[in-house]
Parts: sequence; structure tokens; C-alpha cells
Amino acid sequence: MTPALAFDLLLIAALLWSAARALITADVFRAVVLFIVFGLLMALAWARLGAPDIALAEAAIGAGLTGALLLDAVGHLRAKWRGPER
Amino acid sequence: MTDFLDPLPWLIMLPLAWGTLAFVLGPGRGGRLAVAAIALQGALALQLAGQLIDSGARVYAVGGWGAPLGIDLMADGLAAVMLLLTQAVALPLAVYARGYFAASPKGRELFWPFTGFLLAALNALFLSADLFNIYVTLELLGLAAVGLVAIAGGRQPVTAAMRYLFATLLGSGAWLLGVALIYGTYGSVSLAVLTPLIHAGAPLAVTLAAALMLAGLLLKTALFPFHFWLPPAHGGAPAPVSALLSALVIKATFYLALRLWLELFAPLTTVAAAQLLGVLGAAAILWGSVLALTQSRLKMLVAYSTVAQVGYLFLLFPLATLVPPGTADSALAGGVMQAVAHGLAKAAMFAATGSMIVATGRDDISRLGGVGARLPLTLFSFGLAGVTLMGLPPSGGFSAKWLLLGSALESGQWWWVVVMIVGGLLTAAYVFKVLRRAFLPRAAGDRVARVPRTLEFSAFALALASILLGLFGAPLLELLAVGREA
Amino acid sequence: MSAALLYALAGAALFAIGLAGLLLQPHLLRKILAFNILGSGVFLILVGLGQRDGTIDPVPQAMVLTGIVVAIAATALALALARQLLDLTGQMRLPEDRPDAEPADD
Amino acid sequence: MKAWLTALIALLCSGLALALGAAMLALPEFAVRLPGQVAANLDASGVAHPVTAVLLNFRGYDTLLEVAVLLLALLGVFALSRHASDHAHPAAPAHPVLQTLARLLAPLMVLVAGYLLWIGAYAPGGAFQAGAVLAAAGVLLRLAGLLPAWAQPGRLLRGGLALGLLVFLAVAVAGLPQGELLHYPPALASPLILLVEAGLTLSIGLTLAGLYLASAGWRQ
Repeated sequence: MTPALAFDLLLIAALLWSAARALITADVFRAVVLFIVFGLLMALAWARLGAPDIALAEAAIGAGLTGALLLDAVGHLRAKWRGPER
Repeated sequence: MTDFLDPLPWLIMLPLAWGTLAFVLGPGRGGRLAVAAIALQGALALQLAGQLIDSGARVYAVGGWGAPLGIDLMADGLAAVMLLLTQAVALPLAVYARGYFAASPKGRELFWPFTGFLLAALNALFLSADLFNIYVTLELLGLAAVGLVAIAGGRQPVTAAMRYLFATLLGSGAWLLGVALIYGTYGSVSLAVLTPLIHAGAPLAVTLAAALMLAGLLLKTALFPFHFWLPPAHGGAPAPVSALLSALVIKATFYLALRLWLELFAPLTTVAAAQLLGVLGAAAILWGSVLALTQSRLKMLVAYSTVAQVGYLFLLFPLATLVPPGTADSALAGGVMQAVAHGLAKAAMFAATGSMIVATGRDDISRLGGVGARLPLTLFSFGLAGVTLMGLPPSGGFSAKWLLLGSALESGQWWWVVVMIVGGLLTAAYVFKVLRRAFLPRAAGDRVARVPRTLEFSAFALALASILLGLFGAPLLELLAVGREA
Repeated sequence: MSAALLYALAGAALFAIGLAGLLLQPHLLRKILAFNILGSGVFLILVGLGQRDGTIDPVPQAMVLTGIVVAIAATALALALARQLLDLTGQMRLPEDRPDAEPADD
Repeated sequence: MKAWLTALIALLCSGLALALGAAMLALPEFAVRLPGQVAANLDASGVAHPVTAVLLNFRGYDTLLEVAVLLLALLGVFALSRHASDHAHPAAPAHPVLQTLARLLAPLMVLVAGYLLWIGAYAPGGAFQAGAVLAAAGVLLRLAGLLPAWAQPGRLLRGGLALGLLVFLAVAVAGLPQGELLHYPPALASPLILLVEAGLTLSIGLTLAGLYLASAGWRQ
């Protein structure tokens, strides 16, 4: 097995793992963090596929902005659930 | 063709431009601009139809590159019929919406920009000859439609919009996966390039792509059992929105399914698959009609009627697949005629429904008493639209069902005839349920206000058009044949 | 097998994971994550299969750039709807999927 | 959800993945190959970077519609924030270090966006990446409490949001007298594409930032 192939297989395993974990983990905040990790791994995959344009966009938009939006929504969700008690 | 006034590109650019300008103008502004622009779009669609009848189908290379490097647009008779339907429904509805939002302002702030983008998406979709470009138009259409459902706010519409968004995103996701598989197989997404390639031989990936794309379209068209998202979305939105969605948006994905079935994926179609689509259509007719009959809210009744009427569209698949050419032609004509007749009639029906709700202040069939006396023209429009949906002569719905019946009998598939007759009876039952209530005298304590005349007349114009379609439908069928001889 | 094809296969798995999540997870935020994963899977297939002969193909790459922008547009709209639903119902799930008294997981 | 339904869906999804995999391993040779065509027409496209050439010239029409999709999503967010209930939970006051950092980083990010826009003609980069960096600057400023949330944009802001699409539409239509929609005359292709990209960078940046700022505004 060449190092490149080993890297590809490892990256793919990490992609699948982070995607599956993001969907089944019990805590929503952790799920969003896992999704952001997934987005960064995707950026790496795009670089491996010779697509630096997509890698840039994926990191900035796919992981960055989507992550910011998701985290903001989680904050909203948590505040909502804590809100009435306080 | 290097004509600055060529109608084909303008049919897409014009609604994009006025939709954007309406947004810049500010909340609630742009209604007059929209009416004027849609009238112009109607003229452009007529001009394009004239060109097609004179000189046949057209291909338009955006940017001058030409497929497969660039994106091609294509206008044939089927596309032109859908374009005419779109502008013909949109114009009275725009007039209606101005009056409606003056009387019931909830959701008016962003109605015009959304509508502009919606119409641009429809026109672009009908004209596109590129699978990936169609994906973009599908997303534009889906997001515009979801936005329109949500504009009035409130628990029920927002829930409906959320459900609709997931359905439409899943549908376009399936479409895009199909596009990816096809590009991965052949190296192109141009319909003109792909059609001969698929006819020469399709590996497993292309069969999978065809199944995925078709399934995505059925979900978006709300064919039974994928109809779950439609009644709350169409029943919960403001009336002009419900009318646009029921009349036009689901027709766009039906149009794509039809095109794929008849052209790109024709070598992959089987009688069994066609019969399955027919069975789903029949189930939609029966299930939608029965549920329409059990509704207590007027708008939900009309929305379930859409579920049923979508079913008729899919009867065309078993009637046009692997049958003699004449039979297939009349099935296609019947199916397209049904799409047009239902578009006009359902727009009229939702418009009339909206007027009744504005007048009575509530969405409740049991409280319609007095509407017949106060809003006779509106109720008459509802009734005329009902005649088209039932398929009674001389309406456009009658012509459609007559053509479908003819090809069912010619091809010996009598079981669809039974479905159509039962469906017609059920339709009559739910239309009369509304009419009967509306003719009762006003109950004590209920209020029936007058509504602006533009509401009454625009609904009537649509209803009348759905009837006249039956009497003067021949030119439309002539147009439909353009580009289909080969 | 080229590396590109390997990533296309991974894309197929991601599509399936995303599809299952979209259909099975009742929580709206997770449905939105699932939709994004499903989309990423399709993008990998588009570029991976397009480059399966080892040549860099700018056409599917440009398509994916378009797709990423469409995906964030859809995600933002979905999140806005989900938050609105949370404000209106106190839940981040669609009503029918909801075992009624149970609060959202957090 | 019922256990058997869950199992069935999981089974169907795995089946689909397997079928997709099997199909991908049995593909024939490409019948059409576009990379060569892109390379052959690159000189006439007005840019030297193939992906930018596809995005703004060969398939520029897709991009035009996609910009409309993005604006549409923001309209949807506006439509919803209009009806947002006003339960308030105060945003955490920003840390002074974060504020200083944001003040330093934001101008730098604007510079990076400008660079990405310019380099897009020759190398990876372009309006979308540049717009995303601009938007990131906006999000950062918002997190530092230096930028107000905007639930209801004024006319100037609406103009900025629409500018990219309007410029793109104008350029698309300007090609009609000489040829087809979105036809760039070869001599003018470079400056026209740069004009479109500049407009897009501004509008995409504002729109992406707006997707965040409009919903973050609900908490104010």
C-alpha cells in the first residue's frame, strides 16, 4: 500500500466516522462540532482531488459559515430551554 | 439568432430583474411593476409560441458556446405550452394578489420578490436543456415556494414550510445524485448530447440515475404516497400563494418527469414501471378526493383536491408507454391538457376560496352561508372551476379527460376509465359540498363582507379561461406537436 | 482503481448515511446536518466520477462550487424555519414525529 | 418511530449505497470529455483559471441563477425574522480581547477578500471565496459585538445585496445585441468578468453575512 493510498483510506474512514457520529451522538452541540470537523475533512478531501477552489470554499462556507449558523442555532436552542427556569 | 428582443432569454431575465427590483424598492412594493412585467412576459411567451409554430423547435446556446461546453436552452411545443400556462395563470393572480394583500396584509412584505424569482425559476426550468442547470432551477423554484409558504408566519404555515423544505431538498438531492452519475458515466449533462448516448446503451449507473431522478420528481410533484407535504403547505399559505403553488409549481416537476420519460430515458421505460405510475395516480385520485370530502376547512379541501388532480396527470404514463403512436399522442395531449386545465381551474378555485375567507373572516366550510348572496361572481367562479375539475363539457378538463379516456379504450386499459369516472363523481361531491353550504342563508351572528372587485374578476377570468380551453383548445394541441414529429 | 473513484465510493456511503439521518432523525438540527452530509456525498460523486480517468475536470468542480452555495442557502433557510418553529412550539422537531411531553434533547 | 420502520430504512439506505458502489465500478469509457474543451477555449474566455472560466463564462448562466438562490434564501430568513417572537435572552458581552482581535482581523480579511477576487482570474479563488471571507469578517465583528444585527435592512443595504445580481443581469443582457445571452465580446471578456465578480463579491459577502446577522438579530 502506497502512503498516498493509506492517507486516502484514512481520510475516508474519518469522513464516514465523523458524519455518522454527527448524526447519532446524543448531544446537539457535540453533533455540530463533529459536523464542523467533517467539513474540514471534506476540505482536505477536495485538496486530494486536485480541487483547491472547492477546498477553499468548503473550509470557508461549508465548515466556517455553516458551522457559525449551526452553533448560533444551538445557542438559541439552549437559551430557550434554560430560559423559563431562570 | 442575435436579436436583442428575442423573447426566449427575456422570459427568464425579466422576472429575475423585477423580482430583484421589487426587493430593492422595499417591503410590500413592486406590485404594479410585477403586473406590468408579467403582462410583458405573456406577450413574449405568445411571440415565442408563434415563432415555434412558424419555424419549429429552437435551440439557444447561452454565451454562444453551445453544448456540451456551454449550456443550451431549448424551446419546443411542450415547453411553450407550459410557458403560456405560467404567464396566463400568473397575470390574473398578480392582479388578484394586489387586491388580496390590500385586504389581508399578512405576508405582503416579500410576496413580490419571491413571486418574481418563482416565475423566473419556472420559465428557466421549462426552457432548460441541461441537467445540472435544471438542478439550479429546481432549487430556485423550491426555495421560492418554501419562502412563499412561510411569508405569513404562524405555527401551521411555518411547520408546513419546514416539511415542504425537507421534501423539496430531498427531491433535488436525488436529482443531483442522478446528474452526478450521468456525468460520471458519459462526461456531459447536455440533454442533446446525452439522448443518443443513452439510446445507444445505458449501464447500471444510468438506470439508477433514472430511478433516483424520477423518484425525486415524484416527491416534488406530491404524487401519492409522497403527497404528505402538500395539503398543509398549499392549505396554510395566503390564497395567492396557494394558487401559484397548486397551479404551477407542481406542474414544473411533472413536466420534467414527462420529458425524461418520453425523451432522455425512453429506452429504459417499461410497461411495469408505467403501470406503477398509473396505479399511484389512481390511488392519488381516490385518496385525495375522499380526503377532500372529509375536510372542514375550505382551503384544505381545495388542497386535497390538488392531490387528487395530480393523479390524473400520471395516468398518462401507462397510456403513452409502448402503445401505438396515435394512442400515445392522444394520451400526451390529454395529460398536458389536464395540466393546463387544472392550472387555470385550481388557480381560480384558490382565488375564489381566498375571497370567501376574506369575506367571512374565517376558513370554515360550515360557515359559508350567505356567500352565495353576497359574492355571486366568486361562487360562480368556484363552480366553473369545479366543472373543469369534474371534467364536464365544455370545459378544458373535459377535453383532457376525453383524450385520456380515448387512449385508455384504444389501448384496452379499461381500468383507468373506471378510476376516472369514480374520480369525477367524488370531485362533484366535494365541489357541491361547498356550493350547497354557500347557497344557504347567512347564519345569525356571521358576517359576510364585500371584497374588492379585482378579487372577484381575476378569479372569474381564470375560471372562464379553464372553460374556454375546452372550446378553443385546438391551437394549443397544434403548438404541443411542434418538435414532436421526429 | 483511481483515488478519485475511491472518493466517489465514499460519496455513495455519505449519501446513504445522510439519507438515513434525514429520514430517521426527528430533531430538525440533525435533519439539517444530515441534508448537508447527503449533499457532500453527492458532490464527492460528481467530482470523483468526473475525474475517474485521472484528469482534473474543472466542469464538475465548478458545479460543486455552485452546489456548495446552494447548500448554504438551503441550510440558512432551514435553520431560520427551525428556530421559528422552536419559538412557536418550543420544540425543534416536526409535530407528528414528537412524543408529546418530551423536551428536545439537550 | 417504530423499530421495524427504522430497520427497513437503514436496510434500504445500505442497499442503495451498495448499488451505487456496484454501478460506479462498472462504468464504461467517457463518451465526451470536457477538460480538453475547456483548455482549448480558455484563451477566449477572458480568464486564465479553468474553474473560474467555467463558473463565469462557459456555465455562467448557472452562476447567475445560483446568485438568485442565495438572495432568495436571505429573503426567506428576513420573512421569518419579521415574525420572530421577541423573547429576549441577552447576548453575552464580548470579551475585550475578542474585540481587539476583531478590530485587527477584519481589515485584514477585507484585504484577503480583495486578493482572492483578483487572483481568481489566474489561480484558485474568485468571487465566492472572496465573498465568504468578507462574510466571515462580518460574523467576527458581530461576535465581538461591533456590528448591529439587522433584521430589517434599509434601502442602501438592500441595494448592496441586490447589486451583484443586478450587475450580472445587466452584463448578461448587454450581450444580446452582438450574440446570445451572457455572450462576452472576446476583447471585453476580462474586464466584464472582473466587473461581475466585483459586484458578486460584495453581494455574496453581504448576503452570507446577512444569513448570520439576520437570524442572530432575533436575540436582540
